[in-house]
Amino acid sequence: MDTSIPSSELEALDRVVVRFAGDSGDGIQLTGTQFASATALAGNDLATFPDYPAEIRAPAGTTFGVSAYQIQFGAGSVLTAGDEPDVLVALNPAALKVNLPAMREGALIIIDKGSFTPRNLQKAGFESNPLDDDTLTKYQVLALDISKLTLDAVDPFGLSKKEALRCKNMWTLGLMLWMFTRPRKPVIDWLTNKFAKNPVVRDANIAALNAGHAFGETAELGFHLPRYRIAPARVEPGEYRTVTGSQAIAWGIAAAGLKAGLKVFFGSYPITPASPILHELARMRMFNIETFQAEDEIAAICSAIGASYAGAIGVTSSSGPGIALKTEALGLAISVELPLVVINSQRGGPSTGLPTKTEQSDLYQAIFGRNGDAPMVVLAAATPGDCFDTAIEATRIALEHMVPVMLLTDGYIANAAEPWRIPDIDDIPPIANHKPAAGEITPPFNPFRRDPETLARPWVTPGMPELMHRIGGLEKSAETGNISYDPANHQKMTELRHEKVERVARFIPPQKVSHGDETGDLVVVGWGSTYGAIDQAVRLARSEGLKVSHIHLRHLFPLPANLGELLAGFDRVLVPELNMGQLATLLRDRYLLPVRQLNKVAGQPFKVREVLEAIHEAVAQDAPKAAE
Amino acid sequence: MDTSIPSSELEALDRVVVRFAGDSGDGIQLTGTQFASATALAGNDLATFPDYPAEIRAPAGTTFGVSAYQIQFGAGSVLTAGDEPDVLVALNPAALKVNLPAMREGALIIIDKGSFTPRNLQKAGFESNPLDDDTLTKYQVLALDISKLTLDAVDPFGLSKKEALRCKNMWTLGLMLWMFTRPRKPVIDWLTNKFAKNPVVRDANIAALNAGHAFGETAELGFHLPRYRIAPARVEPGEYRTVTGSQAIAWGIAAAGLKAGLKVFFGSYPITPASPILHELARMRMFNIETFQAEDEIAAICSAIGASYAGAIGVTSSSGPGIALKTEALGLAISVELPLVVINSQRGGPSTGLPTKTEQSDLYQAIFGRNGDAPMVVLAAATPGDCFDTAIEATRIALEHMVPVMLLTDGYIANAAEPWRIPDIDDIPPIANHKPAAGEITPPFNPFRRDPETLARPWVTPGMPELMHRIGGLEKSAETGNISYDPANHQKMTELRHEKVERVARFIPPQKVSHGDETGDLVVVGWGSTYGAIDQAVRLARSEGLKVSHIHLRHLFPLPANLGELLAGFDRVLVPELNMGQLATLLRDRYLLPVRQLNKVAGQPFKVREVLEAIHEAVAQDAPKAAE
Amino acid sequence: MNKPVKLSPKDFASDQEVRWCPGCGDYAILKGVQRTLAEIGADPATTVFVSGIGCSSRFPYYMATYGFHTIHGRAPAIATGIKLVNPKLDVWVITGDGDGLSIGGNHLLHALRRNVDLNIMLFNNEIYGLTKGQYSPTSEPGTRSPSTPYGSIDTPVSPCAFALGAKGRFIARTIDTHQKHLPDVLKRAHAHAGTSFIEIFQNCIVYNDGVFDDFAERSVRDERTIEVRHGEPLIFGTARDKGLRVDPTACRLTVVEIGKDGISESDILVHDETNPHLAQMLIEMRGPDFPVAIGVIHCIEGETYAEAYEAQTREILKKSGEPDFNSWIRRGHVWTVGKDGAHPEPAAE
Amino acid sequence: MNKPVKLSPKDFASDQEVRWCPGCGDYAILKGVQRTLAEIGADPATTVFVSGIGCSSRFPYYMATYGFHTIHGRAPAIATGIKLVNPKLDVWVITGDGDGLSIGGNHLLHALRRNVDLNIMLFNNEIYGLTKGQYSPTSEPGTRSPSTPYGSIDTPVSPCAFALGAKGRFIARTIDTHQKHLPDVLKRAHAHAGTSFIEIFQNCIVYNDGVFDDFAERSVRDERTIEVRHGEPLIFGTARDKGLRVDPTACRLTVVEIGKDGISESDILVHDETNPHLAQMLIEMRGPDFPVAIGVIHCIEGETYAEAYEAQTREILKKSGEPDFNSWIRRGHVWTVGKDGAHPEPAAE
Ligand SMILES: Cc1ncc(C[n+]2csc(CCOP(=O)(O)OP(=O)(O)O)c2C)c(N)n1
Ligand SMILES: Cc1ncc(C[n+]2csc(CCOP(=O)(O)OP(=O)(O)O)c2C)c(N)n1
Ligand code: SF4
Ligand code: SF4
Ligand SMILES: [Mg+2]
Ligand SMILES: [Mg+2]
Repeated sequence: MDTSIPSSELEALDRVVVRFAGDSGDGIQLTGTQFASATALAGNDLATFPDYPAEIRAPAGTTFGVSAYQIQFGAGSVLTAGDEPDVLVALNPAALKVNLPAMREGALIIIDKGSFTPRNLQKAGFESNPLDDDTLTKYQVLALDISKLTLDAVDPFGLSKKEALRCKNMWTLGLMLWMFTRPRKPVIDWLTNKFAKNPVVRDANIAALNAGHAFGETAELGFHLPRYRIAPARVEPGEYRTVTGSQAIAWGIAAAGLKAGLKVFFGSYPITPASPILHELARMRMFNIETFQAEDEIAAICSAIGASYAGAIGVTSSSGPGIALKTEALGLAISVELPLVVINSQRGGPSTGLPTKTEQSDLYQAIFGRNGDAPMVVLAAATPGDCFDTAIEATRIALEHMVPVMLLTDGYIANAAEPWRIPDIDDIPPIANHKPAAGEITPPFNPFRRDPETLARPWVTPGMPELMHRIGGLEKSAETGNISYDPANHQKMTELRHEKVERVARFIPPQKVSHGDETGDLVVVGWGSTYGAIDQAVRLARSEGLKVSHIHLRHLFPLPANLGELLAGFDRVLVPELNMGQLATLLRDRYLLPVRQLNKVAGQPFKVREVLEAIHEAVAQDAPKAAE
Repeated sequence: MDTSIPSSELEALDRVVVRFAGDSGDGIQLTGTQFASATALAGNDLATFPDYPAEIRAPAGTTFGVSAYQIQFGAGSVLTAGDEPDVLVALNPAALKVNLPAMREGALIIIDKGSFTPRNLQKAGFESNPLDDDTLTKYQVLALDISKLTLDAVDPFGLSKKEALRCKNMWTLGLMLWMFTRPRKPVIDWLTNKFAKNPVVRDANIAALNAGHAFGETAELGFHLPRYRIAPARVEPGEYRTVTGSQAIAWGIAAAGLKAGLKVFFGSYPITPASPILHELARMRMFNIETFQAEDEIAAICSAIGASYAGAIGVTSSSGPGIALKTEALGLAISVELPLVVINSQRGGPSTGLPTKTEQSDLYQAIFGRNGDAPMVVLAAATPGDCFDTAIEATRIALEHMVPVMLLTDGYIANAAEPWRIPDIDDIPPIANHKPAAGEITPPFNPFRRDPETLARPWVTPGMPELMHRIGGLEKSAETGNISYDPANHQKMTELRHEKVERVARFIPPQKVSHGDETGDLVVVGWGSTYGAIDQAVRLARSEGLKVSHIHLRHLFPLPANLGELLAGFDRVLVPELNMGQLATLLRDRYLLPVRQLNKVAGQPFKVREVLEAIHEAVAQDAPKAAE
Repeated sequence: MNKPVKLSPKDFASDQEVRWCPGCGDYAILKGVQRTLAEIGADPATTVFVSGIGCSSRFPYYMATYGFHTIHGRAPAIATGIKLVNPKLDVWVITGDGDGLSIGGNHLLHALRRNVDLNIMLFNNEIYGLTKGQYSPTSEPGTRSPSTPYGSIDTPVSPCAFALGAKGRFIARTIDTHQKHLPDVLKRAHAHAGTSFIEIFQNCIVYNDGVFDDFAERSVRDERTIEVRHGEPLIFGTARDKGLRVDPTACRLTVVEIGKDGISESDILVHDETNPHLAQMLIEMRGPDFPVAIGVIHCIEGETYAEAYEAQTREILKKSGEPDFNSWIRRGHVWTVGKDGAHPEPAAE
Repeated sequence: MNKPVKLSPKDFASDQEVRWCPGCGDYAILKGVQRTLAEIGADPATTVFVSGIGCSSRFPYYMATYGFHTIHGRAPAIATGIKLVNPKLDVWVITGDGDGLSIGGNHLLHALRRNVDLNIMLFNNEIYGLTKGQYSPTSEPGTRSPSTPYGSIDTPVSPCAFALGAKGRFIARTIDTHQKHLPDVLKRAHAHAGTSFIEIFQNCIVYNDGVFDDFAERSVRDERTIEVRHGEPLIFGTARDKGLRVDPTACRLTVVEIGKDGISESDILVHDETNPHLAQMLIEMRGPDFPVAIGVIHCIEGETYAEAYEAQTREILKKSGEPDFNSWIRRGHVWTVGKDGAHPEPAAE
């Protein structure tokens, strides 16, 4: 174990990966979030990866109770939370145990040695104290008694020992802010606000924060602490904030409602990791948003269908198991051709699976998972910020094409934060819909008379005089809207429902190459939250001189009209996915291309390295004959 | 209109298609079923197609209230109910109206002119009486006042007019039995049995039947009635009966239970066209079968999962919308790796769709329709009789591989009847399972320790001493079965679940060519109830000299190991389906073959002609390069 | 078409041919509903019928109002979405004993407890009509049906008892063919703000003919049912000579004869539709010893879900003032990057 | 391991570390259940715990019996399958207010009315614990939670009232930390043949701390609850000086003071657990005017589903004799085709 930390006054770094880890009771997520905020304010680009246990409060000291928050930040563009941390903060033995395997050799590990009691060591499954044996020889270790330092710092406030130790995270945060030259003020503001009603706790936390910072500054040890400076990133001018995918989805839906001039009705049932969207929208009632916590996911989607039928924008949201329950009702929405937005924040499956972990394994379900021929539009968001735009896009398609739209995100982007250039609502174009103006349609009225371009049917809602009609899930006559068992009509309506969805492709922008040239040896095709990892891997590969490009799909069904052509410009196609190969199926079915898969189903995002290795392997192979 | 029916004493025919049609109140389905029974007893091969309205008893005389029953029978092998009827029996104007478009020129139409009242004509939408105008010029018409003839025949029994007219169908049946030289006795036996408690009605019906027969025999008209003889089919020796797909499924499940030596627990919720399976199994309690009508489809599958967990064969059954509701629970069954048989009697979709019509549009849902990576075994039955074998096969796979299995049938085979060589239960091989013998496993017990060949886990059920353990839908450690959030473990378990299903391919017979050579210009690949139409079309095509073969898949997931090789032996692949191209997706994904689709989504089975035309078109095209 | 001042029942009939079996009790209900709507002066354009799946659920097709024939069991959930988005609509839910109490029981429970202002009519024929006669959750034990060829063995659920247990605030019962009673009950239901639950005994002539004949059949109806009315004594019988009382120690209802044992009309319990305990006792009554209670058994006022929601929204808007989306998404830490793309150095600490 | 003659509560603890929040009421329930099983001499090999999803539903992992942690809301349906297939098993269902009464309400209803012999323990903490504190169908109106930041507006469902409306035949209540009361109630539930429904007031220390303190907290418990016992007068209060009576004209319960206005113990209503009307009144009681009823509120005997099923099966088997599959599939018209593949000509008619 190397404790002689090299001294370095403001060592300049290009990018750093820091991982905070501790017991779920240690307030790690708060620490991480605040560090991220301060980092954003320091002008760095960043990406985060919160990773916490499924238990609300797992028993203290256990490995399964470890909560972690990883952040990568830097002077250049940062798109993932980083493969391997440069710095680990471990607030107890279990946190060290769980996170050590992820560390690169030579990384800096900051440890609260005060928590390394025999009982905690045993709970973490250490046979001997890693501070005393050779467990940590490959790393730089800074073992401080953070517990004691915190207790000393907050001593004046007369807290109980338990309460006092709760400030440990702020002490640690103070030290980290010093180490990476981040401002303390936003954290102090936040504490002041959060504990407004409890001034003692507020002051104790601020004192701990300041003490941690002062510790760095005064370096009470026999050695110098390292200190780093990471230059601000150069980004587009504008106002910025950090945003998580859940926030951005909620705001996107709200913005779409405003731009459509319609009420948003959000029917949902809580489920991890989808609930934060409900929580955010529930607070936004003043924006003509009604949230409804239904009795289950079926009632949630049904209430949203009812809302759409009545003329609002019906939205429902869940994750895998809940989306599964919505399957039957989705068929109804498709059959009666009402606008509807269905958000799936994917998580590890099958079944209850890994509720707090990320995965992309619901693409099959989104595209194919219904009885009958029941095509629907499917979109996916790529980053937390992209959630805002994709939510608006989903709503736009739903309203302009009178179709249900599935919007896929996942546990990773739902929780991860990134700096986001805050849009101006006035810059967002308005969204049209198919409600007839008064008198525009006169009886006899066929609810399935279609717009010739989009094939959308008119959106006649109860309350409109003289246009009373009946709809339902039985097959309807294309001519009258009445029930029809006629074989030819069923054929026609089935084809119309397909065609209507296919036509959406005419109204979406052509697919672009996200990075790289329009032709080359290899194209890496991704979708959803793997954006960052693929982008960085492709950039690295290109910097090695490889002819690799990156295409990232927002529109998964229908696929962009020009995608086939684009793919034809490359010798090989690599599809990395956090599933067993679901987009791969789509591409093979549609383009008969021999795509190569990179599949990871571990509840974790891709590491850049994993994608890069797959690129190397793919390029090393003989190029397949054009049409093999 | 040509009323001069050519006389012909026992004209010999090779095969005939007869369609009975009338009001839903006319007893058409009974008439058809009895005619089919008598036909089967006469030694012909046959296939039937019952086609009735969704309403229980639609208002009399309306077109949507028309019920029809089509039967094809012949001296050779008969696999479909026939494209176009040679004979139509129309018991009211609406029946004529609805069915006339399906008739070929020159067909014989037998009409109850007694029902052609102005009111009925109007309800059917005839502007003038088709018996008087030129509507029927292209057909041979035999217009009898069947109503009056029936009333006369049953006059002695003192029935009300309404009751008396209910015997119309038996009069008609009597005439048809005479016309096609079928025995009357089975019908008389059946009537005797059915109306045992109501001798007046019994006798009236028998009198009507006899009167219809006598009418043919004595030919009270100024012209001779046609009479046909269809030689018996030459078939494998054995005992025969007619069977519908629903019966055969029920019996197959029951047989599998007996051969496995296990209780069958059948949890179901009524839905068209799946309910008859429940009805048949409910009667079979003495065979250690427990049926449970649950409160909904979710409870139905959950009760079956509970039953499997407790050591019985859990089976559940529904059609599209109900299967959709089972999606989430299916994920649980996949996750906890319990045996389960899920039967989907497909019907027209999406949503409520066309409940009484047939379709094959739930294949996507069966294979892809779940959250998470959740592969499951999918089988499909090809004919009513094949339902028996496929049900046994589904149960065998479920038990021997400890997996849920989806078995697809559809409204067509569920209701259609065909002669079936009755098996001997003693000839069916026993079915093994993974329950440990007492003492075979000793603690510590890992519920996910797998059989090295099948990867099946042991089936330890509550009540077994000392092997207590906990399972659930959260991810489990491959080593201990306890909850595990470990990334590498999730990867491993996901791969194991895939591999386990893929390995089923090692235990199923290699795919055979159903008809034709192993190589050629074109292979027509089908699945499910389209078997008959494809078989006959391929035979016709081959008789024209075309190099066409037919492959019919029972195993849809995993696909048979040798299928790719087989397909490679043909220049082109044609996939006819009663959907928009779902098997086509599977084949393209798996084999990157440019398959040609023939899709019909009209709630009706394929006509042989439709498949034949598609074969002609496919063969007329340039053969694609091997790998285009 | 100009809206006529007063519509007749016929004006509420759609152009679709009615497709129930001849003799089905649903026809009588349809007639009663059309009459009720005419009598209350309903506007077809603001009236919506929402149903699930079943014979009963075909109902909306026959009404010249807005109509949504949805999926099995889910009508209350869909109707909830409709009503919450547009509280001005008159929303009627049509369901059956299978649709509402088998697959749809949970949605019924939650609509009732939330007190969404819906009028829910449950056509109870104690059978699954549309799927050809399987027993339903309201079928009597011993019911032989295609799915219970040896007789059913489960205790039926009582729709009104269930509704009461679900905190239903308006619970009523009527009979399909009782054309004097049915519209009156529907009018009360319509007038009630909040979820109104009406169980209608409906005869399925094909699969369960005459199952309610012991009390609903015209000739025995007066003797075997009791029409309860708030504030009136609970008297019944063709001769109006029988009444109900509570035995306080046994905490149960008893039937007494007026004029016998010195009992007079004034000794008879007066119906109090606001008392849930009395409601429970009335709901449970069944022959041969007790009459079957019909009419408005339970009715208490209370804020509806939409009312509470709107009141809350007004408060929120009062506090929030004119909401500004741009500021909403700028709450918390926001920083500005200048034209040159450069970021101000963090304040030296 | 040889089965010990008598197991201790610890023998019912599995080797898995318990993962609830420190201070969660679930710990007390776990302890109470382990004690109960030891005391009734349960066999871990024939005992099964089935649960849905929620904090409460993690319960099975901590029991050294068979356990199935299923999916959200569906435990009663899965448990039904288990029990019907193997009636010898002791099947316990663990559910929460969200699991059992939100998504799972329908299955609870049907398990109850069918009278499947399950012991259903509903841990009511009036909140969604596992998903981090959203309000639940049992939350008091006005509950502020992440999904109701302005306060909830719906009327909560009362678990026991719901169970009663669902024809539940065994309905009881107890309190997580009431370690004398809880095992007694569980023993009664276990002894009861048929569905036993037990609502347990459970404190969620993180998201709904102290929500039952007004009656369940140790210091007020005796005063603010009434432990009902069949055949005993309904007396409560630390001084046992208060009791319940029925007002026959109002058909409601009233609280009276013993020793005041000439009221003595003998005037107090005696608890009759077989009376559903009394049960309803007891269930509805809530402070400040009434004590909260705990204990076995309602219990009536009746054939269980499995018993009825088995009795019916015995009858069927008696009639059918040794069943023969080959004959079963040969009922109706059967014909034989000879070796030569030829078929006998139909009898000339
Ligand atoms: C999801 C689903 N499950 C099952 C069905 C089949 N189904 C249609 S109606 C019905 C029951 C109808 O019974 P009820 O509600 O009593 O109505 P009734 O026909 O008696 O009026 C069933 C089981 C369906 N359409 N959808
Ligand atoms: C189908 C489905 N929907 C939603 C969820 C998310 N979820 C898990 S537990 C829960 C509610 C738990 O509340 P409760 O039953 O009261 O249990 P508690 O945690 O309070 O003990 C929810 C909504 C899920 N796992 N599955
Ligand atoms: S089956 Fe019964 S409920 Fe349905 S329409 Fe016919 S009579 Fe009415
Ligand atoms: S969240 Fe509440 S119910 Fe869940 S474990 Fe924690 S204290 Fe218990
Ligand atoms: Mg019904
Ligand atoms: Mg709870």
